Amino acid sequence: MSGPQLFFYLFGAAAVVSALGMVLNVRNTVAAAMCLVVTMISLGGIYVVLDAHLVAALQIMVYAGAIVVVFLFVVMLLNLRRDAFPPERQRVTKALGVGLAIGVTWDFLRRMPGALPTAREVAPDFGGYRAVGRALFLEYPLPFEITSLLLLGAIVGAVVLAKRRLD
Amino acid sequence: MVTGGAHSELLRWIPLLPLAAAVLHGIILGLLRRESPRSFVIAVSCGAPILAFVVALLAFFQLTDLPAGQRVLIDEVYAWIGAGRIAAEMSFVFDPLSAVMCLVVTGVGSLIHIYSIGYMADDHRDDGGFQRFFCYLNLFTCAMLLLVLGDNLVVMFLGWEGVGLCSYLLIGFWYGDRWNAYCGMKAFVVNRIGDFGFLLGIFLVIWALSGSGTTTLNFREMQAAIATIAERSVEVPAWLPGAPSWHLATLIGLCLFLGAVGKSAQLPLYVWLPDAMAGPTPVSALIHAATMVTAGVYMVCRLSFLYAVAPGASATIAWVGAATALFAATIAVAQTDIKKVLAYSTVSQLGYMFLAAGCGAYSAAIFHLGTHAFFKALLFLGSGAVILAMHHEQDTDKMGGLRRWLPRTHAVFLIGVLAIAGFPPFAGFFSKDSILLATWGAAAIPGHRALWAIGLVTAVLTAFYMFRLHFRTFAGTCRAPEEVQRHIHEPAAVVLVPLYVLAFFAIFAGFAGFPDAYGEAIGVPEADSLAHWLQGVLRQQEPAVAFSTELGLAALAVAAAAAGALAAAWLYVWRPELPERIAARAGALYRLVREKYYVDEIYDALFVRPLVTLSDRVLFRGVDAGLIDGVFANGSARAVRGFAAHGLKYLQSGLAQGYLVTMVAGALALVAWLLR
Amino acid sequence: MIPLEHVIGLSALLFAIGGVGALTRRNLIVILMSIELMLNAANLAFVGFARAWGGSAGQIFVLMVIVVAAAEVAVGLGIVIALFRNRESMNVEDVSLLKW
Amino acid sequence: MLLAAIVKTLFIIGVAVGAFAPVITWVERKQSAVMQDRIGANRADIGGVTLLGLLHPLADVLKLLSKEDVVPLGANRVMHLIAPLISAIPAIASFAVIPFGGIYHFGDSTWNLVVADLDWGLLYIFAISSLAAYGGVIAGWASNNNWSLLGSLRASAQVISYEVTMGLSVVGIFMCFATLRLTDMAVAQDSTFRVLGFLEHFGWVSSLGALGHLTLPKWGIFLQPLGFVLFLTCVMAENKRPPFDLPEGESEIIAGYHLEYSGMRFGLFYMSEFIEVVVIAGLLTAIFLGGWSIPWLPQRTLIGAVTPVFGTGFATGLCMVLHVLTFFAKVIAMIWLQMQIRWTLPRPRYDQVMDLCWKIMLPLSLANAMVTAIVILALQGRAA
Repeated sequence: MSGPQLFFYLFGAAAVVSALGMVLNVRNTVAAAMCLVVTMISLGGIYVVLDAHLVAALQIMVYAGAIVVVFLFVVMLLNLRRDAFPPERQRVTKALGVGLAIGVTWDFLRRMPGALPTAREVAPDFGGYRAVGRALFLEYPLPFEITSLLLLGAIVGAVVLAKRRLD
Repeated sequence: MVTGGAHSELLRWIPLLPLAAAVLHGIILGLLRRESPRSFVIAVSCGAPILAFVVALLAFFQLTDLPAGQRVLIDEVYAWIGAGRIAAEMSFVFDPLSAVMCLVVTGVGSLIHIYSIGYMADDHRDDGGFQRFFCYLNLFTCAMLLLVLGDNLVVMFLGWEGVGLCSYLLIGFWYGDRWNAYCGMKAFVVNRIGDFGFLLGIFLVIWALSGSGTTTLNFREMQAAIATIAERSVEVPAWLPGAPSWHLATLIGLCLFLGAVGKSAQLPLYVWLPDAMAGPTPVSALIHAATMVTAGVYMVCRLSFLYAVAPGASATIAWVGAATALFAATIAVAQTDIKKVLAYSTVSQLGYMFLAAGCGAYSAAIFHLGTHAFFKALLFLGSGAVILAMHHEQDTDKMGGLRRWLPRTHAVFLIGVLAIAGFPPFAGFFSKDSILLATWGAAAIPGHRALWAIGLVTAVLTAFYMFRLHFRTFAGTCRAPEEVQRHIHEPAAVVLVPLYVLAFFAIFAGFAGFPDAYGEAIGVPEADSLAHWLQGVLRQQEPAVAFSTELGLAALAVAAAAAGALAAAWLYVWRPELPERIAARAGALYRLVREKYYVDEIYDALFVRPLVTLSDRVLFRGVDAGLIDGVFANGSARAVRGFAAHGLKYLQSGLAQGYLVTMVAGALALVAWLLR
Repeated sequence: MIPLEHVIGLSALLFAIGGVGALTRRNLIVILMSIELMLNAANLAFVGFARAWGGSAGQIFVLMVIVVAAAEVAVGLGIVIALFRNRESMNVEDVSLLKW
Repeated sequence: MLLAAIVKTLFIIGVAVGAFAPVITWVERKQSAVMQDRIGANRADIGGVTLLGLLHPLADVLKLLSKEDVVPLGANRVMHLIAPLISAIPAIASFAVIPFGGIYHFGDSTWNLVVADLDWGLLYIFAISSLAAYGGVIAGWASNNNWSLLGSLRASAQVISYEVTMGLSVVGIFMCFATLRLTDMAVAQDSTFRVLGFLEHFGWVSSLGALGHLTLPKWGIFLQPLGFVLFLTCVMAENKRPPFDLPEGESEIIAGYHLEYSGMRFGLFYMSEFIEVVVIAGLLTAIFLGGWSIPWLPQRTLIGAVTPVFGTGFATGLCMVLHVLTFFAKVIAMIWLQMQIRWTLPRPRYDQVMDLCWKIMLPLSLANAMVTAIVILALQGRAA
């Protein structure tokens, strides 16, 4: 097993474990958020292994560095220290849901091989900021611009939603 | 028929100037919501028609420069409507006929605008009344000029509807009184009936022309294609005279004449005009005496080429006109409201004009139209001066002896009365004489001698009721309360000057139509300058009457006028106690006449009430409230509500994760289907 | 070289975990985080496919997804704050009225 | 290869953590003393030898190590424990991509004086520094103390806000040097440009004459002066030191997120702040001050000048030593600048800090990027 492969499985295991930690952590929202950070960082590592350097950097910067911080900020702003969520009862529903999820995933994993492309060699700067940037600005300028509109709308929406009414 | 024609871009300015003034006022009042200073309003509103008059004069001089056979100016502004091969252009025509009308409209219109400054000066309501009044007045002038100058029936119809709208707006100008608003509505609704006929006529013309390869609807092309219209006929129901088929021209002529009946207040659609007196007096003078109501006459004359090939329609016009003339004159005899008398007199005089037009004497009709515009405007404005002096009192029962306070008004009013009664040499004498002469000689019309007799009786009645009005107003002793008497005074110069100008024309305008025969007798060739001026445009049918007969007829007419005047003088000056005795003796007849033959009441019972009942019971409560609101709107809502309340609500639990589960299940189903 | 099956498998696993979290947890913030996790799982699949095909389109998609996620978090947390201000609650089952 | 990496890592950690950070604490005390007109740290001594107070850091470390490590009641023990580490590790890890020297060829072997020569080095810095926010946030939350929580709130909002402007303020630099690799940036800055060259370029004057000799090093600070100011402000705000020390503003919330920390764990927070001061200095040097380059003396010129006398090997070695010394000289200057600012400016209100970020710096950085793009396009268009 080569170095990159080792890293892939290590990071993958970390991602799955921390994701489970996030979902199963019923009491502590901040701990759940920290688990999510670990997942994000692990995924960033996996992206590096998969030659997606720019995406990896952005994954860390945006997801780990900004989005989860905002989650934490909100948790702390609302001061959700106390355990506001007593143990949940719907065990049957949950068991069914988890069973269904496992079943579907299993079915998917079972069918998947053979339908996938075989990996090929890629250019040395594949996934770097130059290659991705060139593709982004030369091939996909319209989605890029539309995305900027989406962000503007989100900014305005967030301000309007979270602003305390003066009246 | 006039051929060729010069192009002149002057014409568009004639209607455009008043329109600009109206739009300016509209913007200031409607959008900026403020009222301008009165000096500004006066400058803009009176300036516009005066300028239009000046432009019309310039165009008139251009016209006179042209050789006699080619006197027509055309201004094609833009292509307005294009539908298939039929196109209606926004284009104006200025030929001798529209020149006369245009000068009358702008000239008399300008005078009445100026008069209105004085008449409306005491209108101090806070709804911008002063400016609003002048805005409507300008808009009316614009629409009337569109009607007159329009080069085709469509533009004419635009103006036709425009003047109707302005008439409605101005009759109900003092809308604070519900009665005024009702009168405006009545005028509008009654006019719709006529407009329906007019529209039908236009469609028939379009239908008729589309077969002849004509692409535009202007009057000259219509005239050129009249032969194809004349030879076509249409089937009509068996109960109509002349069934089973009529000439298409007759049908078109009758449809268009229905429009004229509505607009020009002829039997049976005259009922709106007396009520239209609810508007301010300048409006009555401008719209309901001098200009708008003559639009029907103008239209018939403008389409004289059509009526010349439709003898049935012409005969109908003549008889309707004569009947209206007599009918309205009898009503006027017993009215006491000063404006009502004038209103019925207007209806009567319009009947005269249609009588002339029906008899083929189009230039006589236009001649009487012009003179009538002067003396009736004079009479209305004079009555307005009296009403102003009496503090908006219109009932002659409360007047009398006003000569003492209003000598100038009395003088000009007397000139108007003499003119309308037909005393020589006042304007009315010549025009009325030419109509009676034409009727006498119109051999093509069945019963033309009877028509002449009706005209003569009407002349007697006209003289009688006008002098009655004059005596009751200005002669005798004053019946007004002391308090009112103390404040009676002569109106301001701005009111009086237009009266003088109109009085001048009421005296001398008749000489424009000085009969040829008289001219030859005193050595002036072609004395009837108006008839000669109009010769190229109108399908004039010259009566073949000997000079001696003509003189005899004129003498009879003067005698009739004198008889009427003497009767009035006898009853209201020399024996003032007689009228009441006569009224008491002929009680039923007098009441019948005074109550206008109960026509309004009959119409109310026959048409208005059934229609209102139908609208209320069936259309409103049944169709609108029951079917549309109840079944369609509320019913569908109720059905949806029931379905949602008892079925759909269980889908909407409000639990976000329930929705999420549904979504995931749907996605899974989709994936399963894709992977099947 | 990582087999693509493994990348996609990991992606599916993470997606399932996120889905279970979104469906079963009642804490609004955790639900939002679970949705983030699902988006990330999709990103992973995109990156894996991009590597396998050797094209940039997949990575462009990831950039778009990141932007969408950021926008979603901004608006979602704005709603959470507004909700908490009105309801004093973070429990998704407490907000089952469609209006108030 | 691995050995070289380890050596370089040790060198950096040794210099930055072992030498610079402690010394900086002394520098700070001394500088504050000078600025406040007092004598300052001079008491700690070993047998009467005070070394100008240089023994104080040693005493500090001893004191911190020997103090009791208190975890408050009701605190989240695990989080409380790892928070200082989360804050310190990214700071040290940032050094990995900062080149403290150029690339030197000794015969067959090549010395590249940077731990990790990443193609996306600057992005790595941003990614790592964005993680540094967690330290303070977790620390404040885990302490079960309202003052700490307030400090955490302030820290998270401030760090996230200034990260945006920090990224945008160096976009102009990206465009100027067309790279994100810090070693490439340093190489690019190891040259000069004619100050008035654009006059000739656009054809406004035919020849510059003597003025053509007026040159400047092609450093970021000269190409992007506004970018430098913006970036400096942002990184100082990121570091949460005065005047941006709102998260710990002692007059308002006592000590913010490290209120409940004592002993060496407080020491870690304390150290990571100073390590970040060094990182910032290194970053500013690498991006804006030409890194290891000696002004007006490019590497090739230097080696070319020395080689005929002493041979290639010696010339390259001399060059390397001079470059490393230059780099650290610049770093020290930048550290001094930060100290000067820290002791000069008062602390603004929190809303003022946020206003400064969103209403002034963000628009300015956007405008800077746009103007830079326009200028570059104009220059290129002329060349084409």
